[in-house]
Amino acid sequence: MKPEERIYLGVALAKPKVAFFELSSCEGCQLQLLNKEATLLDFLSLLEIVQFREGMTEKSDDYSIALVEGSVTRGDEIERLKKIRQQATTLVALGSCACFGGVNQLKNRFELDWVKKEVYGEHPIDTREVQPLSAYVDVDLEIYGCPIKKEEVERIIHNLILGKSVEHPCYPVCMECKANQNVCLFDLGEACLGPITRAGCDSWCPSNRRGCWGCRGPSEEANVSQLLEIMKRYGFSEETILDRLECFGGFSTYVEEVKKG
Amino acid sequence: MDSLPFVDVMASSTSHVGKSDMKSFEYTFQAEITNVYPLTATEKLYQIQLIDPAERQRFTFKPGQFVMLELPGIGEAPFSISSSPIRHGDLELCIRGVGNMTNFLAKVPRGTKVGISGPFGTSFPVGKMYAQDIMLIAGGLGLVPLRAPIAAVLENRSRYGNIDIVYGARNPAELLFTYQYDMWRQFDIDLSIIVDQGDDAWDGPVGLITSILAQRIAAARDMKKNTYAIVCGPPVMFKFVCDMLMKAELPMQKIFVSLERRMHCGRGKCCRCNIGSTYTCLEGPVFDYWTVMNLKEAI
Amino acid sequence: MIFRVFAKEELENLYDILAVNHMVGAVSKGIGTSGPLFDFDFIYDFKDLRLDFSTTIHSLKRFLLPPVETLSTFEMQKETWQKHVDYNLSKPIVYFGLHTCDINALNKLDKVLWGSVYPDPFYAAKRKNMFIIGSNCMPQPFCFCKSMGTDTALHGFDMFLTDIGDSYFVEIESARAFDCISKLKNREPDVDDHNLFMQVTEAKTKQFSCHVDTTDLTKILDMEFQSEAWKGWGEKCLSCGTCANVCPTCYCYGVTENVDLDLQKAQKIKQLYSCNLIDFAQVSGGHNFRPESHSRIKYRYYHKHRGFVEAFEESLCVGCGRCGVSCLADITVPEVIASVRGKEGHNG
Amino acid sequence: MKITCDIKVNRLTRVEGHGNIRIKILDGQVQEASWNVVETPRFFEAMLVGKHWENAPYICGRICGICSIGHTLASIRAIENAFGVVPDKQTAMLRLILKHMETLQSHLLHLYFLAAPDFLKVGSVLPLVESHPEVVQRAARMKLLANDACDIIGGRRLHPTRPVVGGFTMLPEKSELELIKSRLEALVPDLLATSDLFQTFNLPDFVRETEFVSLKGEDHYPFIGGDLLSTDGVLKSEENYLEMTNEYIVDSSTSKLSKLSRDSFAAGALARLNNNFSLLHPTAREISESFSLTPVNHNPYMNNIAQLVECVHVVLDSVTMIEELLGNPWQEPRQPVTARAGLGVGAVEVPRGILYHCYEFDDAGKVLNTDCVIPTSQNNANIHYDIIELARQSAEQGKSDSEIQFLAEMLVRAYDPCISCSVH
Ligand SMILES: Cc1cc2nc3c(=O)[nH]c(=O)nc-3n(C[C@H](O)[C@H](O)[C@H](O)COP(=O)(O)OP(=O)(O)OC[C@H]3O[C@@H](n4cnc5c(N)ncnc54)[C@H](O)[C@@H]3O)c2cc1C
Ligand code: SF4
Ligand code: SF4
Ligand code: SF4
Repeated sequence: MKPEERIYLGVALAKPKVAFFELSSCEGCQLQLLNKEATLLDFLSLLEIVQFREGMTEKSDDYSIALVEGSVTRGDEIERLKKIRQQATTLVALGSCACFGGVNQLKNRFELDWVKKEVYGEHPIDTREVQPLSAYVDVDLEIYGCPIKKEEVERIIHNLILGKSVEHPCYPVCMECKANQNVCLFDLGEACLGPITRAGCDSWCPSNRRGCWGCRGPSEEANVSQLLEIMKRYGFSEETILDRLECFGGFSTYVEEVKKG
Repeated sequence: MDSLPFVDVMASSTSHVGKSDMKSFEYTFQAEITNVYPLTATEKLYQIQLIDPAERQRFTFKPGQFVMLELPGIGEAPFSISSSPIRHGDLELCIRGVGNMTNFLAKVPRGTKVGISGPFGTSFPVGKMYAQDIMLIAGGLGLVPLRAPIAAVLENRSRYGNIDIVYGARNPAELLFTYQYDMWRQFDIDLSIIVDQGDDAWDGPVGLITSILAQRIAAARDMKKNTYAIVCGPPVMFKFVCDMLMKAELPMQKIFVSLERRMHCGRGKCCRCNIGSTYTCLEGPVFDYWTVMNLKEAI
Repeated sequence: MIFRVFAKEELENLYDILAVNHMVGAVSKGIGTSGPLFDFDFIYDFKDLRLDFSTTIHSLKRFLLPPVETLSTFEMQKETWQKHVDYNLSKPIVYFGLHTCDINALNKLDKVLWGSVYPDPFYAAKRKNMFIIGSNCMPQPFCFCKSMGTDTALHGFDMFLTDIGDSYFVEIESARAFDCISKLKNREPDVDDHNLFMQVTEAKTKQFSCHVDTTDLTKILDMEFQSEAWKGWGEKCLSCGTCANVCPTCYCYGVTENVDLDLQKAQKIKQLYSCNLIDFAQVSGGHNFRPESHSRIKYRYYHKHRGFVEAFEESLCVGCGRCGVSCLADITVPEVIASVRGKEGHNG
Repeated sequence: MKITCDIKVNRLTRVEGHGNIRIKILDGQVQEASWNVVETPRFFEAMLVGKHWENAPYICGRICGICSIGHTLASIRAIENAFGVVPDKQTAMLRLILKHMETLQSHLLHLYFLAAPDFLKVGSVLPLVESHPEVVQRAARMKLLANDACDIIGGRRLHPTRPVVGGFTMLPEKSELELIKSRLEALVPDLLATSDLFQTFNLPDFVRETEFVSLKGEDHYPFIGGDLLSTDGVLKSEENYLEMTNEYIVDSSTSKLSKLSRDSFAAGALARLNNNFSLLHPTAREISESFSLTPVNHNPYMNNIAQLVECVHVVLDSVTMIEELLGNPWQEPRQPVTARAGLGVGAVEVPRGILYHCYEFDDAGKVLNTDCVIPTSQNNANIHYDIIELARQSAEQGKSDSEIQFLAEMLVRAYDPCISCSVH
């Protein structure tokens, strides 16, 4: 691709070199980026992709933005991550696995030895407690979601290139859910974490009549204790509440509290 | 019945400057950044000129009013006009880079086209202040909105009594418009400056603005009868300064403050600047102190 | 005001006369855990039209103040740019069956969005192109429109239908509505009709079970600015914005600007906001004028029940009860106001 | 000429997940040839233990980002089988269309973005944007439709929101389905153009006899549930999937491996086609024949063509099903579900082959045990033996090391392996 200069309001925009990496994950978040058929080409023209194992053979270690998907579950991943941190000016945690541990962290509910045995029997296997990227390196930007919302990534990366500040909505999913004119799932007898989960997904799940499971983690100053009371009032068991709260790892601190009672 | 007649609300409106006119709502004057002067590490002075000469001439404002400055696709935000009203659509804005739009603005080159809408809001009633003493009290960036009334007063210096500027900043490096201080003094203005923390080169007073204000009040003529005060600065400063002025028996209606709130429209619609349902953008930003006392949460 | 009466069978004719236009009315959204659910939506068939609906989940707001609306677009050129403004003028829409609270809500919105300086053309454009047919309703357990003086609508509609048994009693407010009615089999109301009409109104008045004491409310809100009651509500509030979203009169918003990926176009977009959201009054640099939940919830009541009254001599709340119904934390206007007055509230 | 070469490919690109190829030839003798999976395991089977059944499709759908719909449907089917829930016709059809659309988008992704660069001798699809814009646009157009259809039926193309045990949380608007149908019909020329494009590619001429395992179709080319069949004649019922997969563990790989009648077997598009050729839509069959692809074909590179053939099949089959759905009024989207103790297996053909989910529940409907067998883990052993054979044949033919590496990489890619999902 030609490195023609792009200028916006007189400010020359860099065409940053971007690399994608994945640790332990389903690679769905990267796929979401390829799933942007309508705007894929425009989006690609903003960047110079130097490493994207899932999509291309060439690779270079000269990059400034690193988008890292997945959580850390093995020693060699910590090393890789640290190397990436050294090279990248901006390290972006892509998706809930990278931000909070994602569904992967559900295994942390058990003793590691039991987990290994359950799946691999006596066969030795290397794994450790699941952690988000931020447990090992500084993360400059988090992009939430399981999966990430492609429109949002597009906007965030674009803003990064434009030099605009990147801000996440501070409010919870309910705001978007109402804007979408949905019937509240509580009125339909379903539990929902919308009132405490950070918006930005355009109420993806409630708009499809499925309660929010909190994949984007807590909204700012989420009133979790009040939601727990509400859930109980609506007759949802502690198990139902916990299932949702602990699913993606974003609410881990609250889960501890609920479990303590 | 046939389909209902379609009403085009805009059909009858022609010009865009009238206040009650629909078209003024989203109208922006196209303007050009003609010059940029860095003042401190974070603030720059932008000279901005409306491009269309007719519009430039027609653009009038009163000291204390603000405009919305728009960088298309980046953001729009309110800024006090910091230049003399007689210069019409040749504006100076002093802007601190703090967020999305202001930081981008700091990067754009001279000649960039920006959007200006306004002027909006109330103003300092400098016309009412003839023959009176004026005490302008500013903290930090608060000097910016005061620069317009200062300029207006200087245009007619002889009509006013004593003029005091009391200005406090965190440190000497953050002082704004240092190049103008001599000029102001030449116009027989008492300029007192105080910083929270001095540096090697600083030989002026160090401390809180209230300490220097106390001296100026002590030096003033009969405050009750002869003085107007204009106050602008960070929220914490207001309370102390206004309390002192009240103690000096300055009537509340003669104390003017300029308040800051979040704003997205400047036109009394977005509600973000509301205090109660008082719109800071319409009924402010300049309020007299009596009104402010009646606004819960204002200060 | 002109009054007429027409038989119920004529309703379909009225529908047909108007059906060349877009038509909006209350449609069923299924059955929820607490009963049938309704919401305003486009109607394409007379069979879907309901006049016997209870308060809709959302108000009519989205047709006038869409949750997201483009205010202007920019065409970026080499050295400069052009701004284009489209007021999103839509075709006229017939609104069928609005209750008095919703009609009054529009009248109130008119005052700020249309009647004051800088009338909002985006709102006005849609507002002017409405044809409104009101219909009478029976109060739900959460309705307190009577307390807010919005249980009747004096203006703000083209015609208003009251169900008086076999017929509709029609109040006609506009010439175009009069034209419509003239095309139906109709008659002048007689004394019996008047009596029936008054009976319906009386029955409605009797059914209210939810009240708000608005006596001296503006003063009391000022006096009780520091009331502990606010703290309690603040603890409950989820800061989720649901109340403002369903409210027919909440209109505040935020603005964001976007640049297209190809840098050729940019947009300025308005998004309805809510004063309960954490960053509502936050300014850059991080200072937040209302950091605590209770200060924000208090502000919502100050705007509706005090500030607006000062400005326009009437409250911004029409007592539809929607905010209380949809608030998961059960924060309702009657209870909040009662608590600030130091009383127990009762709601539904 | 006796060749000597030492090929190490760490973290093979343009495949989903992490795997290494190693080939070492000394004086024409293969010293070492292997395919190893180094993906980090995530332990889904352990995660689920003790969880309420409702969690299973939600969590297990996240085993894989490419075939999350397939995983969700397999999980749902396993639970429904355990609880004795039989999906009604409407649900079954909608699920199959959803499945078809995932197959379509996954196959297209593989054919155009991952495999085509090999044939056109470039490193990724990016250079093709400039050199073959119409090809890239066509790919994007087709994928867009497949993804849009997944959104409309499944709520979301990735980690779908609407499919649940008992049916769907909500149904698409008929008008939306109508639109999908007409867009699918309009897609046929693009499919034919894809076929023409692949006709111009030279598929490596490599054959290694192996066994092919897939679902057995009754009257429909099979995708969801049914008996299990192999080209060596093994036939098992869905519940007895373990007798079909025979998983075992080796040191060199974090993925488990499988075997049946021989050392290894293959699953995937080619396996499905080899087992169910006669059930393909006639147009799809014609295209298959035009590539001389008829059962039983033992060239693994032909999997690419089998995918292409399946694209044609799923598009035409979806059109027929949508027509039928449109002709009937919508039924309730979801039937009630009552949990009970028991074991359930769900076998679903995902793009890369047959996928099994198996759960055991207690009477409260809590998960006691989980087992998921993923197609790529079934294929891994077969890939490994293919690599050995490829090394042997190449050494014999005296190929250069860059050529061998290229063929080996292309071979692995032909399986369209989904490694992260094979290690789960
Ligand atoms: C009447 C008035 C006059 C002002 N005059 C000046 C001035 O002369 N010089 C100067 O440097 N600053 C002034 N400000 C503050 C200035 O508006 C903010 O610094 C600016 O909005 C920050 O915008 P941003 O996009 O960089 O910040 P972000 O933090 O990215 O803010 C996003 C948006 O929030 C709103 N917002 C955030 N902070 C403020 C704020 N403090 N006031 C109002 N809206 C805000 C704006 O709409 C802004 O576009 C004034 C504010 C008001 C209300
Ligand atoms: S469905 Fe969920 S997100 Fe939507 S309003 Fe209800 S609680 Fe909030
Ligand atoms: S609704 Fe909740 S679970 Fe669904 S995408 Fe949004 S944040 Fe994630
Ligand atoms: S505040 Fe509540 S009761 Fe009042 S108008 Fe709004 S939604 Fe209705």
